Order: sequence, then structure tokens, then C-alpha cells
Amino acid sequence: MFYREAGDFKTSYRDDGQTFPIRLDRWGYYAVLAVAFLVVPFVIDSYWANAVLVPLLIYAIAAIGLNILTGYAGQVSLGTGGFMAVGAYAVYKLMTAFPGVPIVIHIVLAGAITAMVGVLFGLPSLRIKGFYLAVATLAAQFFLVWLFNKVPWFYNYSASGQINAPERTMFGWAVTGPATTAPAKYLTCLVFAVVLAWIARNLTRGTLGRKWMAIRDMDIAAEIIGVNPLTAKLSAFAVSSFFVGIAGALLFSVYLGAAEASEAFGINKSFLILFMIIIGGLGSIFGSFAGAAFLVLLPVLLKNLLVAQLGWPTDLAAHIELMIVGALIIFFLIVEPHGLARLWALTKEKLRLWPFPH
Amino acid sequence: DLVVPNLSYRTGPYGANGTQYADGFNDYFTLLNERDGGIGGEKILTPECETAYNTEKGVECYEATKGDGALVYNPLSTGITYQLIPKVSADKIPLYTPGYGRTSAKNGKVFEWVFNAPANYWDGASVAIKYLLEQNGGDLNGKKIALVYHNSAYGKEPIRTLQELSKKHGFTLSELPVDPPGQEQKSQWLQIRRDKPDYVIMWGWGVMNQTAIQEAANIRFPMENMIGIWWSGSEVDVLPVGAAANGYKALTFHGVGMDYPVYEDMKKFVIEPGKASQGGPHVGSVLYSRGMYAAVVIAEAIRKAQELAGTSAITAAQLRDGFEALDITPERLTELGLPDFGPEVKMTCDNHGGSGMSRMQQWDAAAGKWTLISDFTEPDQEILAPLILEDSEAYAKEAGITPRC
Amino acid sequence: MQDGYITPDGRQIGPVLLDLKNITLRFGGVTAIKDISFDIREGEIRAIIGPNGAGKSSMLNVISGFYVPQEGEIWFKGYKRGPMKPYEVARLGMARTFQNIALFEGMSVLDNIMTGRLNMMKAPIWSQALWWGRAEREEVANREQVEKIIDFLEIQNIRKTPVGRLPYGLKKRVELARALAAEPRILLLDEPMAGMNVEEKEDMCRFILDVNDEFGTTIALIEHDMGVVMDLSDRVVVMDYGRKIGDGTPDEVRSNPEVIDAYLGVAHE
Amino acid sequence: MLDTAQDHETLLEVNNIEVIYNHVILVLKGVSLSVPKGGITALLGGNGAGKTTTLKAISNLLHSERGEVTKGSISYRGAPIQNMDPASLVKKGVIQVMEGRHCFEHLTIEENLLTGAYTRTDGGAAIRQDLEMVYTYFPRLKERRRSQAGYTSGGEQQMCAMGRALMSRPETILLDEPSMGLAPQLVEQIFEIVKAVNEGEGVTFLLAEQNTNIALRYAHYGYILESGRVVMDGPADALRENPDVKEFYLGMSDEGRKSFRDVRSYRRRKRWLA
Amino acid sequence: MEFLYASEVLVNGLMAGVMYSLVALGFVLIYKASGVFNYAQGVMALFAAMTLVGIMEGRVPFAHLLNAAFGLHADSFGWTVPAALAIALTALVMVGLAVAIEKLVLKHLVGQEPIILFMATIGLAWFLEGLGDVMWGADVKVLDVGLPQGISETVETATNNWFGYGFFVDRLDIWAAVIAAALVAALVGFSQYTKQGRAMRAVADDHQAALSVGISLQFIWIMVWSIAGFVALVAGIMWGTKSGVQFSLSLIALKALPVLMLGGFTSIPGAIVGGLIIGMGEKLFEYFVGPMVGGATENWFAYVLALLFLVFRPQGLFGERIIERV
Ligand SMILES: Nc1ncnc2c1ncn2[C@@H]1O[C@H](COP(=O)(O)OP(=O)(O)OP(=O)(O)O)[C@@H](O)[C@H]1O
Ligand SMILES: Nc1ncnc2c1ncn2[C@@H]1O[C@H](COP(=O)(O)OP(=O)(O)OP(=O)(O)O)[C@@H](O)[C@H]1O
Ligand SMILES: [Mg+2]
Ligand SMILES: [Mg+2]
Repeated sequence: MFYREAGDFKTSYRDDGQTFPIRLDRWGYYAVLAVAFLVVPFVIDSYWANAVLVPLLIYAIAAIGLNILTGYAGQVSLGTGGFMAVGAYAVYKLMTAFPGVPIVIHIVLAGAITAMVGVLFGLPSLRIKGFYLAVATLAAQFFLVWLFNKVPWFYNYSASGQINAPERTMFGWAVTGPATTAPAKYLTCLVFAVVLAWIARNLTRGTLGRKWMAIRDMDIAAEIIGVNPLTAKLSAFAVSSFFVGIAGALLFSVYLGAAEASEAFGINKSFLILFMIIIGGLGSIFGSFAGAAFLVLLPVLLKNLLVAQLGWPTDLAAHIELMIVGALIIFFLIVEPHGLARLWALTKEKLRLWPFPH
Repeated sequence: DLVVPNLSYRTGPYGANGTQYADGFNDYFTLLNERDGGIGGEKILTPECETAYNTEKGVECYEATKGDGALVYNPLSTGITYQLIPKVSADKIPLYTPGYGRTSAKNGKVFEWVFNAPANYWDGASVAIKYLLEQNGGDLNGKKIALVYHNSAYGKEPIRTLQELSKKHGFTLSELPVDPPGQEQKSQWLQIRRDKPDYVIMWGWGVMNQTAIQEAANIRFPMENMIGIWWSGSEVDVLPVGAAANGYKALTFHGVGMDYPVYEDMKKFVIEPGKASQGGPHVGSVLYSRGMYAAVVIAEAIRKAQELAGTSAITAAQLRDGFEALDITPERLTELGLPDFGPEVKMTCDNHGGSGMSRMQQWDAAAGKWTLISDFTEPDQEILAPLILEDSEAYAKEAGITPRC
Repeated sequence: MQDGYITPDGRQIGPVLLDLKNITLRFGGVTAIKDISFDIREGEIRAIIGPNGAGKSSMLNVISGFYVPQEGEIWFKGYKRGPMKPYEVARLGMARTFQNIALFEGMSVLDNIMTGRLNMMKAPIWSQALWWGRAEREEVANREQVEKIIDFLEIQNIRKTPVGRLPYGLKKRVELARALAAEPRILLLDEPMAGMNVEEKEDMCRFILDVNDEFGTTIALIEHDMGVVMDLSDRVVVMDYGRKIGDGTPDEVRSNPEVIDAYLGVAHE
Repeated sequence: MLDTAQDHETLLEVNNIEVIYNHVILVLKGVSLSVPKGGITALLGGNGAGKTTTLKAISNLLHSERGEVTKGSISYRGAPIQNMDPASLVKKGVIQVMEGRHCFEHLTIEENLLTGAYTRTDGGAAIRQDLEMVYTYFPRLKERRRSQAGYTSGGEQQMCAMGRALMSRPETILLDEPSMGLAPQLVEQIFEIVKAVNEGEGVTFLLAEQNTNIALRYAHYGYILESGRVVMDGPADALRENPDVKEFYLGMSDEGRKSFRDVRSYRRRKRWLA
Repeated sequence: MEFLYASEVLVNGLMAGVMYSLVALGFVLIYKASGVFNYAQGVMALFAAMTLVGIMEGRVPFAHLLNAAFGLHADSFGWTVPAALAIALTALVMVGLAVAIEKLVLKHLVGQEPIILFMATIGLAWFLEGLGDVMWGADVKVLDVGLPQGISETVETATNNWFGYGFFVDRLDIWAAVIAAALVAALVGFSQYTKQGRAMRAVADDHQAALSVGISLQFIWIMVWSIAGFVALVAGIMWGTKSGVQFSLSLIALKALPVLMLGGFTSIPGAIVGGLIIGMGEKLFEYFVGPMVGGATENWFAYVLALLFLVFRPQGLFGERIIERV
């Protein structure tokens, strides 16, 4: 009843093209942002920051990145973990080589470096498609991790090959290193997530986004109507890797503080992020957040429920948690193959008709 | 109550190993609670949290449990340890990593909150070489030693030490990495078959161990010339290989089997009343014993801390003092019902790693058990000390730590 | 070749725009097109007809650069076209629709039509990322053009519908809209009226004629409805088994015995 | 030919069905049809009227497009078939030729035809024989029998889809736009085949067709759908004479067929239901 | 001598490749029959092997859960089952699993895009992994169905006589090669020359059209997943014998992927040829180049090798041509 677009007329094409054309949506969005920036930082504790919100935001960034590549441009990638590793190692090298430069610049540069690596590994996509490409991106995954493991220069010759994030500050606050407070971590990631989500939204609703979607939906037709597949695909790889690289850089420097390529950026990470975008919704920025939230929160919730509340043995709980998450994934796919974002959109569509059934 | 969280892993690729360790850890504290009413009158709680050997889950577990007044962490994962080192330093909670984790944490001047007695990886590497020296009348000149290692931070730990030792003793070292999980090791073992090294040292974990032992048996590499680090020397590693694994050797820094008086109490107070972790299927196994050993050291540190602080309800910071003043003598071990179970452990403000002693055990396939075949041996500190100093100082510089003590 | 040409019904038609010379196209053992030559003049409506499997669609694919013929030359606007990628051909001013609708199913009608204008939008990536400056201006300007086409084709009410949900006939219309959005010199239509009833065909004919009249767009048309072909086209090429069996005005073609034999079955009207 | 006046057993009965896609898009708003045994029934109507949806509702193929029948009932030979899976429906003798061909791309033309005979149990020889029959209907297919269907032309695929349905020796065929993309003489031929099969073997047809002209020439009875409702029905001959049908579906004005070039002003579609 | 060593590596690479192929075969079958890229194939192998061990050793399924829930101490029935019977029983369990998967998962996803189905199989993989552990416990299990292991002395003496250097070939690998050859022959016959095989390929192309000609997706899927379950059991037996039955067994799927990609997702012989090429390639690369770059190259090299092939043949060596038309 309250959810209406009637009476919400647009008088210019500019208004019509905005991100949230319906007023109610727009308000909701502003409210969420206000809470995220003005309320959460004051109430957050280190459990919520480290176990929930910071990983959620970082994974959301990675998911947006992968969503650009897979959801918008249709190139299935299983190399996300490897690209995150590039971001992490790039930021580590930059941080230790140029300690004076603000960390934010390092993080953005790490994204740029990852973008270049992404383009390199995107080249086969010009020939190889679909699942063949997905499997081919695994080559990037395994090769990159191997590289960071094998070449001591990347980990500054430390004995075990681990990298550790030294302390760096912004406006007098530590944002990396052990002294970082929960609000500082959270805000750093939040700013990146919001800005990047906004950029992703702009890119995907404009020319570049249409090129990507055209390639995704029917690459041959796209080429015949004038889309250059080379630039479209490679730009998708570049932008996507940029996002993923930043996520990797944040994951290492702000969230974990220490990392090792094969452990933190293994194949499981690639799958996890692919899960996020599919559960959340392919081709949807909102879905990237929803998917990340789902897969970060669900295990934590289940664990708390099964172990803390029901008092089950941890191993049994862990096995059953696997079963439940697996079953839920299947369940969600059956209910709505296009993810949480579509589920949300359909709910809204129904609300709009409400109280009429159709 | 005192809280000692058990960050365990009972699932995932290393679940089979993690389970046994976690059981030993739990059971010893259960024993103390049941028999003695805890330590100094305080019951010990060991809330368990599943990490699946995954660093992010490890962090989640750490955050979830640290609020409950956690006294010390023991995550049984080198990766998680690296993750937690900066965190425990900021939160001022001790981290106890016997036989794993960051080797240079031995330097207490830099790593105030991390303890890794009785032995670390480099100690292990050195003791293994020492053992081989002994076998060869003190001379390894011209011998060929191959290192088969888990291609990860953990597996790479001994390389530097072994390289230094090879310079000192004149053996040649060849390094053969195995990508985890490591079910396919044909290339590595064909290389060994071709190069015919005199000895193979193995730094594996999980399925890699048994595959390596199986492959060694397949190419008829003499088992007694193959030495595993302590993480490559448990029943799960040799049992699947069967009789062919007979004679395989591995390091250990604690005793094995149930021939210790403590098990009488264990049976009486824990196992028979049905209080054993998971019903006690692994009691007495190598990894179980190691979990128990970690619990013994922590319990002793708690006792020491209570003594120093004059209160039974100690804090994490007081426990650090307890660790730094810890001295587990052979007599004390006997008192605990564990005669000769481990080496003497003595930690100080600058030495968080103890003596570094470990010993050799050998698998007897027919009897289905490990037998100890050497005494506790000291590592070659001459080589190790500078390495540890170098690595820890580099870390201090990177992290901006001013050494203490 | 003369410049300018007058059709029998008195319409003035321009010089040769597209000239196909001795095209041969083979797929493994199948020869889809055998040594065919014909031209398309500026501003005319040129129909290509022939039985199923004659090679008509393949011909369009050759023109739009998707298939590369083994032999033959293609001249466009007086220049011989070298080997080109399809998207380069599109940029020369060719747009087309497809026999098996090739819309971007995941996008809305509006976005689909906007893809037709991609080559006119050249804002740099940073401008797009920030949605500021050139990108925004271009977006609005092109949107206005697209809205004109939407009005023209009377599809205002489905503007925001995902094309996957549209019925067949409307999809064809959206495809036409997308092709028109590119403002092509030459428009290639592959069975634009298949699956439509008479009334809808009339609408489509209207659109095609109007495009041709108003913008002077040259049109190449494949269609099986003889009524439409005979009424609309200025000249007709007839293909059969990859060969050209007729070329001329509708009336000439209609009375060509070989064409009647191979295709029409009966003399048409 | 079946005489429409004669009273015939109703084979397929669609009773006031409603179809919703994706739980929100209401497409059919109460469609009822009855298809007599041995007849050819035509389903006419413009783009988006709901012809395809009706046929898919009958053959139970809506499910995979996230559509469902929410009201009404469908019965075949008096027994409800709404919840039957499509495969059992084919075993019962109802087969559909889908809109847009849907050949199996990677199978050759011949393999495509053979999958049509999947449910048959009357032995290889009979199947061979029918294969030859299809090849005589569509000689073009015989030429291309070893090609992968994905690489054949649009019309060839349409023939393949038709042939595939014939191979199953059904009792009832639901044909969705059989003439689409076919050359004129083939269109005639397809309808001749329909007629021959109908008369020779008593196969019942329900066909959705845009080409109203030819459909009404061959059908016995017709339904006209618009926006998800049946707006008119009647014997084919009667429909052909109806002035509205003449104007909107047959493109005839009083002076007979007029040229497409002469339709100078867009005509607004007249709706039976406002 | 150097040449002989290299040949030994090559022979062993081929053998290792056969082991990968066994896993890849399961993928191919399901892909061929439903266009589904079944990520759960590795976990199915693990699950099958666990079940086999569980049955052979007479373990009580769900013992841990039951014990935790009802305070029981049930672990074992106290009997052992002979290998052949246990294998038959496990095959039955895999058929049951196929039925359950069809009923609970696939049926509801008819006509969805491949990536959605792929995702569902990952969900399935997680579920099965959890289920396997809850049912049979997460400990390392020893699997011994009587397959021989260790160096084949026949080959060693023979090669020693011929070349003066005894080759190492594992007897288990020889068995794997024999079994793989038999499987492939049977499966190729089935998919190319039978009606069900043709129906299976039709389903892979177009679910809706297959339904419309009366092919029962349900039947085809249950059939194919059962066969794939059986193939998984075979792979599980071989790999389980080689390195014990435990979690990591499911990760062999990652070794099968490059094989699949190289051979073509839709080709049964491709799975074998792909396996041979990958096995040989990665072992030779590790042997010649590995020592120069620090080793452990096999994982990525397998993928890079497959990638190189794909650049020239985007559908893999034997895969069906990817139809690109407008
Ligand atoms: N990519 C290809 N590979 C192999 N054969 C092809 C290919 N494209 C077309 N053909 C064959 O070439 C011939 C001509 O096909 P085309 O699609 O051009 O026919 P058409 O004239 O458009 O027919 P229709 O009216 O049925 O659409 C057909 O026999 C077809 O099978
Ligand atoms: N999968 C779908 N999801 C949502 N809406 C759909 C879907 N399929 C069809 N529709 C809608 O249902 C209505 C009827 O479509 P249908 O395909 O049945 O029409 P039709 O009469 O067959 O038209 P045509 O002659 O163009 O084939 C259309 O308005 C269409 O938008
Ligand atoms: Mg065509
Ligand atoms: Mg239709």
C-alpha cells in the first residue's frame, strides 16, 4: 500500500536514469547509509568488526568485482582468489617500499596493478567461453598463488613466506597493524565499499555496462551490432580485477593483518565469492552485498545457534553447518535462481500491486 | 573459572589430525577439574571453537572467545598463529604454540605474548640432523639429504636452517615441495628414486604424510632413512600404509602411549565416567598426547601465575608472567604422573622457546605403535640463535616494536 | 554503372552503395553461396528471397562480416572492403536484425535499444565511473534519440520490461528499434515479419517504408511473405541452392519461370 | 474432411484457465477451449495474445519457464492432465511442436528425428519407415541428414521440428506457428501434410498460427485470443466471413487485398474487449 | 640414462593421468546428459569411498550424531562385509543418492542456466561433504578391497633386462588403467549407440525440447547420476586405496578439471586422452623445469597446459564444436 511508484513522475531523462527511481527506495537507501556512517562506528566492538562487518564489506567489494565480470559481462571466473592475492601482495610491497605514502593510495594502486594482471589473464577469454573459460581462470588462480609462494621477493624474503601488515595511519588513526581500533577498520572498509559500489553502479548503467551485458547475453550479436569484444571483455576483466584487487588489499592489510598466499587466497576463496554473487544475484550490485552478507553471517549464526545455544559438539555442528549451508544454497536457487536481489525485486513488484493479487 | 579456549579443527582437510589433538587438550583439563577441582580451586573451561584450519574462521573464533576472559590461545595452525600474533599483542593475551607457529617467537624480547616451548621447527630440523650425525659417526660429509615439504609457510620453515646446517656439515640438500593436499607425489618420489638420497626429511601434514610414506614404500626407499617432523609422525600417517611403513622415524617432543601413571587417573576420572572428549577413541595416540602435553604446560603456567600473583583468578597478563617463570623439571613431570614425558621446560623473559629438545620415535608396524628410540637432544643453538635473532629483529623493525627485557 | 536509377513506379534511386562480386561461401562440404553477385543501391529496398536453406541468411552474414566468404569481393561506398571484424563493419554504418531473434535477453527494452547507439557514445571511463561530465550528457542526449525511436515504433509501454518476457512479435519490433538506433546507412532485415499476423505486418511495413522515406536508409530485406516482398521492394534477388536464379523488379521476378519453379510454386497473383 | 456440424467427441478440454508467470505476471485470464477428436482447431491472435502460453499450459511445459496454471482445469479424454509430467503426456499421445524450433543443436538432423520416436515401442522397422516418410515430406532434410541441426537454416530447423513430432506417431499434435520462416510453397505443403495426417490417420491438431489466412483455410474450428482471453470462436468458415476477422486478421478490406505499400496511416487496433 | 629416467617419468605421468581420468569421466557423463557441470563429482567419490569403508567395516551410520543425541555408544555392528558385496551395496547407495538428487534438486531446476545448475552442484558438494562426515566420521579410513599396491616387479625386471634400468610402475596404476579402459569402452558404446544415449545428449541440448518429445528428464537424470555415482565409486576405490579415505579425496576434482577441459567436456574418450596428456605433461614439466623454478608446478601447469590447447581448440580436443550462429 505504501510502496508505490504512482505519482512519482519523472520529468527528465536524467531523473529517470537515476539509481533509485522510486522515492521510497531512495529514502531507505539514505537511511541505511546514515546508520552505517553515523551510528554503527560508535557502537561497534571488535567482535562485530572482525568477525562480521569488516569481512562482509570486503567480500562485498570482491563480489561486486566478480559480479562485474561474471554477472554483467558473462565471463565466469574462478580466479578471484588469485587476483585478491595480487592485490594483497601489491599493497604489501607498496606499503613496505614506500612507508611515507598514505595507505589509501597504496590500496588504490594495488587495485590498479591487479587490473593489469587481470587483463593479462583475461586474454584467453577472447577465444575461450563458458565453463571452459571458468576452468581456464583456474590457471590464473593456481599460477598466481604458486608465484607468490615461490618468489621470495614478494614476501620480502621472510622465513616462512608469510606477509605481515605494518602499522599505517590515516588522520592520526591506525588503519592497519595491531593497534587498529574496530571503528577505524570498519570505517575504512565502509568508505571503500560505498565509493566502489557507487562507481560500479555508474559503470554498469552506462555505456560500458551495456557493452558488457550485450556480450554476456549474446556475444555474437553484440559483435555484429558494433561491440568490440576485445575491449569489452578486457575492460570487464580490468575493472573487475581492480575491485577484486582492492578487496584483496583490504583483506590482507586491514582485516587479517597477516596472510599467506595459498592459505588466504586459495581456490576456496574463489568459490566463496562466486557463491556470493550467485546467491545474491548475478548482475546486481545490491545482490553482491546481499550475497556477501548471507555467506558471512549464515555460518556465524549457525555456529552460534548450534554450539552456543544447543550445545552440540563443535565437530558435529561444523558438519551439520556444512549440510545446512549446502542445502540452503540449493533451496535458494530453487526458490529464485536469480538470487536474493531478484527475490527482493519480485517482492517489491508484488508490493506495488498489493492489495491486488495481480 | 579460568577460560582456556580450544580453537580446534575437526573438519576439513586436516580434521583427522586436529580431532585427536583437541581431545587430548580437553581431556587433561577435564582431568584436572574432576580430580583436583581445577587449578588452585578454579575450574578450567575449555570452550571449543571450530576453525577448520581456516585463518578467517580462526579470527572469528578468536574474537568470539576473547571477550569471555580467555587466558591463552593454542590454535594448532601456523597460519592462524601468524594472524593472531599482532592481535594477541594488542589485546595482551598469551599465545602458546608448542612445536608450530612462528619460530622466531622464541625471542621473548620481541614477541612478548607468544610462547613456543619446548621446541620449534628450527630446533626440529637441527635435532634431525644431529640424529643423522650420530648415526653416521658424526660425519655427514658428502651425504645427500632430501627435504620433502608441504608447500606452505609451515613447510618452508626448516629450509633456511637446513641450508645453514648443510654448509656446516657438508651434506647436500635437495628441496622437494609438495602442493597441498598432496595426494599425488609421483614426481617427487621418482626424483628421489633417481637421485637416491641417503636420507629423506619430511615436513608434511594431513594426507601428504601417508602418501609420502606410501610412495617411499613403493619405490622401496629404506624406511629407517626417512625422518618426519613431529607433525608427520602420528598413527594416521602410518596406519593406512600398513606393514610397509615399518621402521619409519619421526621426531617428537613428548612421550607416547599409555604407559604413564596419569592414565590411571585419566581412566578413573575421565574415561570411565564417560567424560572423555568425543568418547575417547584416540586416547594415547601421538596427537592426543601432544594435545595433552600442551594442556600440561598451560596448566603449569597457570599454576605458576597463580603463585606469582597470589590469586587464583588470574588475568591473561598474569599468565604471561607465569609462562615467563615456568620451569617444568623432570621431577615435576613425575609428580604429574608423566615421568620423562617431555623435556625440561624453562622459559624466561627473553627465551620463550625453552630448550628446543626433542627425540626420535620409530613406527613398529607389527605392534602398531610408536617406540622412542633416542633421548631428548638439544639442537645446535650455534646455528639457530643468530637466525632467530635476525628474523625477530626484522619483525621488530617492520612492526615498530622496541625489544624489552 | 550508371549513377541513379529510376524504378518502374517512378522512384528515384541512388548510386550503388553496396556491391557484392562473385561471392562464394563454403562450410566444409556444404556450399552455402555459389558465385553470387548483386548490388544494393542507395535508398532502395532490396529484397532477397529464396527457398529454405538457399543461403539468404548466410548472405546477410557475409555482408555484416560474420562469415568470411572464400571467394569474392565486397565493395561498400565505392571502396573495396578488406577483411573486417563484424564490429568494424557495424561502424561503417550497417545495422541488422536476425532471423532467430538476437536480443539481449537480460536487459530491458530501453537498454537493448541503447546498445544500438554504443558507437556514438565515447565518454572516457572515468567520466562514466563518476557519472559526471561527458558521460552524463551523452547518456541524456542519446536517450532522447532512443525515445524518438520508441515513439516511432509505438513501444512506449514496454520501455522498461526485460525483453525476455516479451512475446515474439514485439521482440522483432525491439530488434528493429535497436537497429534503427544505430542510424545506419544500410539496414539488413532477416525475416522481420515472421510470426506476425496481417495487421502487425502492416505496421512493420509502415515502419520500414517510413525509415526508408524519412531517413533515406537503404534496406536489404529477407522475407518469405510474397505479398510484403512484392509490395515493398524496389528490386528483388532470388536465390536457390546458393545460386542466384533471378534479379530484377518484383514484376520481372514474379514472371521468371525459374523462380516460379524453385520458389513461388505458383505464379504469384 | 470433418464436418463441423457433426457432433464429435471432445478430446482435449481447456476450462477457464489462468496462467501466471513468475508469480506476478498474469497472462491468461480465463481461457476455455475444446478440441474435438480428429479435428483441426486453430488458435489465432496477435503477438502476445497468449497462444504459446495456452499450448504450453496444455503440454505442461510452463513449469520450466516459471509459469503456472493457477485456475481452471485441463483434461484429455476426460481425465485431468494438469499435473502430469510432459513425458507421460507424450506417452498418452499428445506432442507439441514448440515455437522457435528447439532442435537439438548438437545432434544431427537424423538423430533429432529419431529422438521424436523416443517413446515408441513398435520396433526399429516401423521407425525406419516413418523416417522415410518424413524424408519424403521434406526432401531437404534428407539432404542435410548428417548435418548438426545447429548449423542448418531456420527453415530447415522448422522442418526438423515438424518431422520430429510426426515421428512420435501421436494422437494429438499441438503446433505452435508451424509456418514461421518457411518459404511460401512449403507453408502450403506443411498444411497439406497436416491435412493428410489428419484425414489419413485421424490425428487431432491444435495449432497456433499467425498466418490466419491459411490457418482458417485448413482448420475446422477457430478460436481468437486477445490479451489472454478468447474473444471469438466459431467454425472456420464462419470466422472467415466475419468482417472484423477479415479486416484485422486477413488484411482484406471491402475491395479485396490491398497493397502493404498503401497502408498509409497506422490503423488503431480495434479491440473486442476494451 | 637421462633418457631412461625421463621415460620413466613419462610412463608414470601417463599412469597418473589415468587416475585423473577416472574422476573426469564422471564429470563428462553428467555434463553430456544435462549440461550440468557437476562440481560435486569429487565429493561423490569421497562419499562413495566412505560408504564403502563404512559398510565393509560394519560401522554404524550416524554413530556420532546418535551418540551425541541419545548418549549411546554405538560405533560398530561388529561384523565385516566382504569387499564385493560391499561394493554392490555402495553402488545401490549411489543409485539412491541419484534418485534423491533428482527429486530434491534437479527436478526443480529444469531449464535454468548452466551456471545456476553448476552452483547447485556446489551446494550439493557441501551438503554431501557434511553428510559423509556425519554418517561415517571424519577420521582417516583405510580402504583395502584387495587391489595390489607398490612397484610392479614384472615391469621392473622386464625393463631392466631390456634397457638396463628397471622402471618403476605402481601395480595399482596398472589396475587403474585396465579399469579405466573397460569403463570408457562401455560408456562410449552406451552414449553413442543406444536410444538412451541419444536421449541423454538431447537433454543436454535443450531441456524443454526434450520434454516436448517425451523424454523423461527424471529417468535420464537418475540413470546418468547413477552411472556417474558408480564411476565416482570406482574413482573413490582407486584413490582411497592409494591415499586413504579422508576429506582430501574430494579435492581430486581439482586435478580432474584440466583433464576435462583439455579433452572436452562432452567427450568420454576425451577424458582419457586428456588425462594422459595432462598427466604426462605435468610430470615431465615438473621433472625438467620444476627444479629450476622451485618445484610444485604441477597444479598450475596442468591448467596452463589445458589452456594452451584450448586457445587452439576452444571446445577441447574431442569436445563437440561450440555452435556459434545468428
Ligand atoms: N555455420 C554453418 N555451418 C554449416 N552449414 C551452414 C552454416 N550456416 C549455414 N549453413 C548451411 O547453409 C545453407 C544456407 O543457410 P541459410 O541459413 O543461409 O539459409 P536461408 O536461405 O536463410 O534459409 P531459411 O529461409 O530457411 O532461413 C543451409 O543449408 C545451412 O544448413
Ligand atoms: N517467461 C515469461 N515470463 C513473463 N512473461 C511471459 C513469459 N512468456 C510469455 N510472457 C508474456 O505472456 C504473454 C503471452 O505470450 P505468448 O508467448 O503466449 O503469446 P503468443 O500469443 O504466443 O504471441 P506470439 O504470436 O508473438 O508468439 C505476453 O504478453 C508475454 O509478455
Ligand atoms: Mg534464413
Ligand atoms: Mg507464440
